[in-house]
Amino acid sequence: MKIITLTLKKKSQIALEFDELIPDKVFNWEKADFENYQVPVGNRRFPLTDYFDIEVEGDAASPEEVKMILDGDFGRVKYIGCKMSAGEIIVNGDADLHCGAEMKGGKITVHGDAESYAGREMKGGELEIMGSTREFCGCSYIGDWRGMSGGKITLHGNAGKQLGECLSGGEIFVKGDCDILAGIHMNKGFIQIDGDVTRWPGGQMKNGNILIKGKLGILLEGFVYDSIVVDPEIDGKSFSGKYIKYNGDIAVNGKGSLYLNAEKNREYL
Amino acid sequence: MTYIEKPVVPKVVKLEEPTATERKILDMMLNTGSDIYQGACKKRGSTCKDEYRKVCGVAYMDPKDMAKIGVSNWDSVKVTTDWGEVTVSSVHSRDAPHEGTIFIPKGPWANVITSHETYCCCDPTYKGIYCTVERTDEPVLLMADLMRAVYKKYVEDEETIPELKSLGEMPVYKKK
Amino acid sequence: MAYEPPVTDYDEIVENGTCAFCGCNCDDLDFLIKDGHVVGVRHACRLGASKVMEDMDQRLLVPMVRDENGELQEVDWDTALDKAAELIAGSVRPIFYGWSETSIETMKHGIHLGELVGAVLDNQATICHGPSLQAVQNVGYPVATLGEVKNRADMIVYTGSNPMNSHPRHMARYSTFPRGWFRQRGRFDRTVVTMDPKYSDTAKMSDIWIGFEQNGDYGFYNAIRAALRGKEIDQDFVSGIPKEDIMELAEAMKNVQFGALYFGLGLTHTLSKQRNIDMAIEMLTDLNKYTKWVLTPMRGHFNVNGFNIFMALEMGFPYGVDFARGYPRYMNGETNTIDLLTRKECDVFMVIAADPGAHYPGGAVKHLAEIPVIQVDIHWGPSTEIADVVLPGSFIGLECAGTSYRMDGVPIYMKKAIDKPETCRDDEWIIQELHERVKKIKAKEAAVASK
Amino acid sequence: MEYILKNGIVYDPANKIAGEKKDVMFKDGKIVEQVSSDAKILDVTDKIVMPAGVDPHAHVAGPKLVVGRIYRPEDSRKGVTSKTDVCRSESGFSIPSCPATGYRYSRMGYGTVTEAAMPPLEAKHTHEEITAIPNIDITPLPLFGNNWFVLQWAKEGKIDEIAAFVASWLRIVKGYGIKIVNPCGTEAWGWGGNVHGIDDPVPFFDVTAREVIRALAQANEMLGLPHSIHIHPNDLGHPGNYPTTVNSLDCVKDIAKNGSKRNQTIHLTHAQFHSYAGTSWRDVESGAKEVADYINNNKHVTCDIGQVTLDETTTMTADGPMEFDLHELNGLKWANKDIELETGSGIVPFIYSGKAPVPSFQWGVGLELFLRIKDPWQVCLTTDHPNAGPFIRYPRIISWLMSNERRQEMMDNGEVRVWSYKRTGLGTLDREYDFNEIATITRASAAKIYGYQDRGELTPGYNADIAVYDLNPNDIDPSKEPAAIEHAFGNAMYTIKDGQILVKDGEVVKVVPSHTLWTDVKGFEEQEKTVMEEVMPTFTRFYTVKFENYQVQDHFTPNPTVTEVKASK
Repeated sequence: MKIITLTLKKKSQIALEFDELIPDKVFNWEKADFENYQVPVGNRRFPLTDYFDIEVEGDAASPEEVKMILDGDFGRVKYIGCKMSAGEIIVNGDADLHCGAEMKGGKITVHGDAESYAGREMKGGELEIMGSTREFCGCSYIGDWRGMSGGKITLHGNAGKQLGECLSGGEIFVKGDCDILAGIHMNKGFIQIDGDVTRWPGGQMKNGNILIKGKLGILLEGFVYDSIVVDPEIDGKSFSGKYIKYNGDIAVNGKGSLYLNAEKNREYL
Repeated sequence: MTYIEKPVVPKVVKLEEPTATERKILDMMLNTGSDIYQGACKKRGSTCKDEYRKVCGVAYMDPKDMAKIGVSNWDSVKVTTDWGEVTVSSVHSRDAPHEGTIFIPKGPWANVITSHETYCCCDPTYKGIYCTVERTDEPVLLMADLMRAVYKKYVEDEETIPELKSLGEMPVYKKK
Repeated sequence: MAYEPPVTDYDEIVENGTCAFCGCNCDDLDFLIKDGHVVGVRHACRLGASKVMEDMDQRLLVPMVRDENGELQEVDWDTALDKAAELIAGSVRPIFYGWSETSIETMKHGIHLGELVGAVLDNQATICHGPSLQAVQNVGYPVATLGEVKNRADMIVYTGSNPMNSHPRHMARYSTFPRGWFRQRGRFDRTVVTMDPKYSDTAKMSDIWIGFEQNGDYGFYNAIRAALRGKEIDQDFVSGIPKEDIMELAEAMKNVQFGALYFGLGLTHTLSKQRNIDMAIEMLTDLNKYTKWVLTPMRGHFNVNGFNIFMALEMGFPYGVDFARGYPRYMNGETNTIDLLTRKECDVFMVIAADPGAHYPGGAVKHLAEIPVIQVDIHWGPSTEIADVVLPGSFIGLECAGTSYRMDGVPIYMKKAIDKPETCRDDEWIIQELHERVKKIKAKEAAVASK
Repeated sequence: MEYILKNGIVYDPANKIAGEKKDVMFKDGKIVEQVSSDAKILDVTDKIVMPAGVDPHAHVAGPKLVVGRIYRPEDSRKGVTSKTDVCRSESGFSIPSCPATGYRYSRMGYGTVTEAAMPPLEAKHTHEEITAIPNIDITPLPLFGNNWFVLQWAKEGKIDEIAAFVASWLRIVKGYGIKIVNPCGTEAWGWGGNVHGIDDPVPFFDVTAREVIRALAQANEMLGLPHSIHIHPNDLGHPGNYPTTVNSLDCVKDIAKNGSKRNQTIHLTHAQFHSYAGTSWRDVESGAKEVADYINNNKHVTCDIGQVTLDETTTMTADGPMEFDLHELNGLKWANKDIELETGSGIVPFIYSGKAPVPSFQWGVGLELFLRIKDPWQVCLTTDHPNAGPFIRYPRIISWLMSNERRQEMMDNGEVRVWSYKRTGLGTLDREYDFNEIATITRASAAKIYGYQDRGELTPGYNADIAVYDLNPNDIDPSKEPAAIEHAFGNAMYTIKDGQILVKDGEVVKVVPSHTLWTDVKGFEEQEKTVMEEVMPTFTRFYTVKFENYQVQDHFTPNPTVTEVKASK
């Protein structure tokens, strides 16, 4: 096991880009390699040591054996764990844009908040965010109709707008509240939201499942009432309680399902 | 040569409004956007002049809303949002009735109070912002004075801004 | 507004000039010229005419640099260009913003400069129709040139757009009023619908006004689509519109021969931003199962579409292209001007033919007040108040020729009619000159580094 | 500057040189017979030397392309590279950016490509893109098949007017020849419709595709343009469309050729999409045999194939209704672009997956056509880039054509589905192309079809446009080594353009501006003047630009190569 610890000593106002510092690429790096490494910042590269104290302990023969610990406010460090396929990254603070984007395996834990695009185009692995995230969590690249296709995102705080846009697989679990258009254009996969939702979940969804335990603001006209279900089972998971099930979005001939907690959304009954 | 001194605005003389009660502050929805007077003045390049203040530094309001806070055409109102506050002139909207919303043409005055939130869509939220509107006695600033007072880029001591001499209606720079 | 008699005292008329105002790019302007100055203009709308008959009091005529007291001081061209080049060469996260009111020829030099230093190149789409382009990227782009609409359309829909204020000749020259090949009676052969929360000047002259509630766009279009699929609407009112009206409108739109939908910033600036347009485009695609419908975004500047086209043909992405890593990168929310400014990442800002001081939200302008700003423009404006280097350009389509793209993508070569003021320079020359100077600085740096 | 390409094995079909070891010399950008002793020697011993490639049909520049790039950032992202000392950044896979287009053609040893659909109203845009594409000369073909003036005159049989109009318009928009796309069908799409077959009249104009094709062919031969009419017939991609294709070709059979170099009077483009039998996608069968038989028996026809490459690509064509049908089929984002009084177009992303029956079938039909058309001078290699696949796949197609073994392997191991041989005749064909035939279908035949008098051959006086591939034809068995063939044709050892070395060992080493090829008709001035008098009132009323601003000003073609044609009537 190799433990790489980066401790922030100076925060850059211009974001650092960490796409080259993933377990897949650094598993065989020694401390000196990190000290010689220049990190992209804007249109330049500056020594990593300008920003971090670096500790490397142990050895790794493959990315699986790497644990990267990022201590401090990483709110200006983009692309943490981007495209990683194995190993573990723990961020003890906030993370900037594209945290866990395109990741294929391994695990990322963010103990603070994550900026937008967390888990964009994720294909596998696990992304756990203890705080909140902003827009486009678990989304696709702009223009692509194939979004996140595997893995799991767990969000302990709140989600911003357009959560799971174009979701094509995998699972997103939000423990807090969620803003507009969760699961927009989704074609597969599962979104569970424990908190309240402002409006329009599942806009233009073609398929997949959305379950909302909290209160919903505005429902789209594209959703057609199906039935009241008690203790539904979705994607192999069972949920207790009474839910209103809708199908939609019929605007796109969608066959998705939207489950709405009946107790909290009596006006829809 | 200028075409207009200020936009032509309707004047609703008689206000039939049995339900209106006088209010100090109105909770409103703010929209901003282009307007033909604003566009013409901006692209002619007359932004330093009083004319620009008259076409951009205005809030088009429903006459009923104006009656509620007791303002008439060209009186000052203070508009406040989560993003800032600005003093503009209130005028009767030619698109009324639209009780509960105000329209400020895009320009430096509107900018102070619009939201820069893009929600990752690159575009700020210029429309549909909650605001409050109240009567004020403060004057509406000319463009150059407004830019100085709000952004303070070349001001040494911010405290002195209210006492500084107006930059006026013509460009100020040192000729060779 | 006093009556002004027609201008009769002029030396010559330059015909078929192109208007350098909105995305209509009307190319039928006649400039009346006397002693090398425009004394009158024919055919232009109020906006176009006001740009041509510019206010010389505020014309930028000389290069200027801020002195240590924060006052702009006239300098010679060399000093100003060197100062700007030095700032650009030394920057870590530069943004070159604007371009929509200059020529494609100028952009060509701009992209070379951007590639050289690793800048973000962005244009006004980022604060106007950026969401429209994102929607286009998500669901498609069924457009037609304006002449298709003029010749064929029997229904015109304006949504979130007020052409009577921002594109005054759009209805007159292209969509509503002109007599077309298949619409010989002009206005009488067409139904005009305006969808706007506001009873705008355009709504006032439409046959139908749909005043859906603020931020209700997405829900409204979703309901129309549901109705098109044959669903009986459940709610009595959707976004403030009675369900009967929605059903009726959906039916009417299905039964036209050729429909055209024009959308504006009313859709891009509200709550669900690009998704409003996303939904509107899909609604239009649905309608094509029954009859012909096309749409076009109402682009604001005469070359805002041109920049998107130019960047896409050069680099594959329409705007907000970031060269920082040596290759083009396009990521909404990351490589766009407003986000970079509000995140306070940008360290040098160059604005070409645009006015962020007048059009950015205060939160973004606040960062401009903290960093060096280079301005290339023709008029003194709010941006000049926060600019550190000012480079006076020339008026494309009047003082200088150049290529532009109309809102529907039709390219127009805007010709020159008069000479520019002697002390000004063409935008093309200014950017090329900056490129040369930055190249020299970079070469020197590289030479030092290699030693 | 003088050069000798020494000891290469030369394939120059136009000069009937098929694999001879000989030197090729050039000086000041032209092929010469002799050079002085100062000539620089490039040792290419036992390497394949051919004229630079000529692509007769691709979509590389213009408004459709840019709509594609604007609305498919996910495609642009795929091909992103960093800038180098020589090259700028590239982007795109199926719709590369302009600089990338030039570099990528150059790396394959190509020197000329046709931009196959230029809408006259937006010709300036096409020319701007051509200027932005380096290293490869470009021949734009303006669209005439749905032009309202042409439709009216075709109805009235006014061939003189059409000829004069074409002559004027080629000069006004700087185009090379006549392109026809879904004649009448694209106009019908103006109302959301289409025409079916060549005798289905279009609404309002009440004229048929047959009348339009014949009229334009007659006008083309009246003017004696270097290229023949270039047609994308009706019913593209519809099962059962091959009779329409054959009828379209046959309807101009009686029209006499008037062109000095070419043999044909009609060029059928992307024949693969037009060679389907059956009545629906359920019972679809290949019609390649029927189309190939017709071509084999009729010398007035040439074609290019539009071979499916089994990639995710972006389809784009002036055939607007076809693209909407395609969108209905695959549900992916639909772009459309109608051009007033002239044409339309549509764009839809498409995934040609070997795992799906239809793309497998189309793949088979394309190869079947290649193998059934006997005379390589009647066929050219294309993918109708980007419609059936991106042009960077040409080397792969070459490897398929040269190796029956590889084709059989693909069908056997499931790289393509059973429809590739069950619904086509591909399984029964074991023909393999040799290097000389490859040289013909990738350069010589296209150059002849276009009537080029300066390229496509290694004839003294011609442009020194030469490609060298790192293959020893005496040493390699293409049938057994498809991967080596693909690699070599994709990474030219040398690409020489106008005597300048642009590519060395697969890397672009030099970037030069491209030329625009267009045709200037002389001797028709009187007729042109008369026809313009007829055109102008309509133009002024129904176009939305002024005529002065419609024309392509000279500076949009900074490096023109003009073919002057003396109209013979």
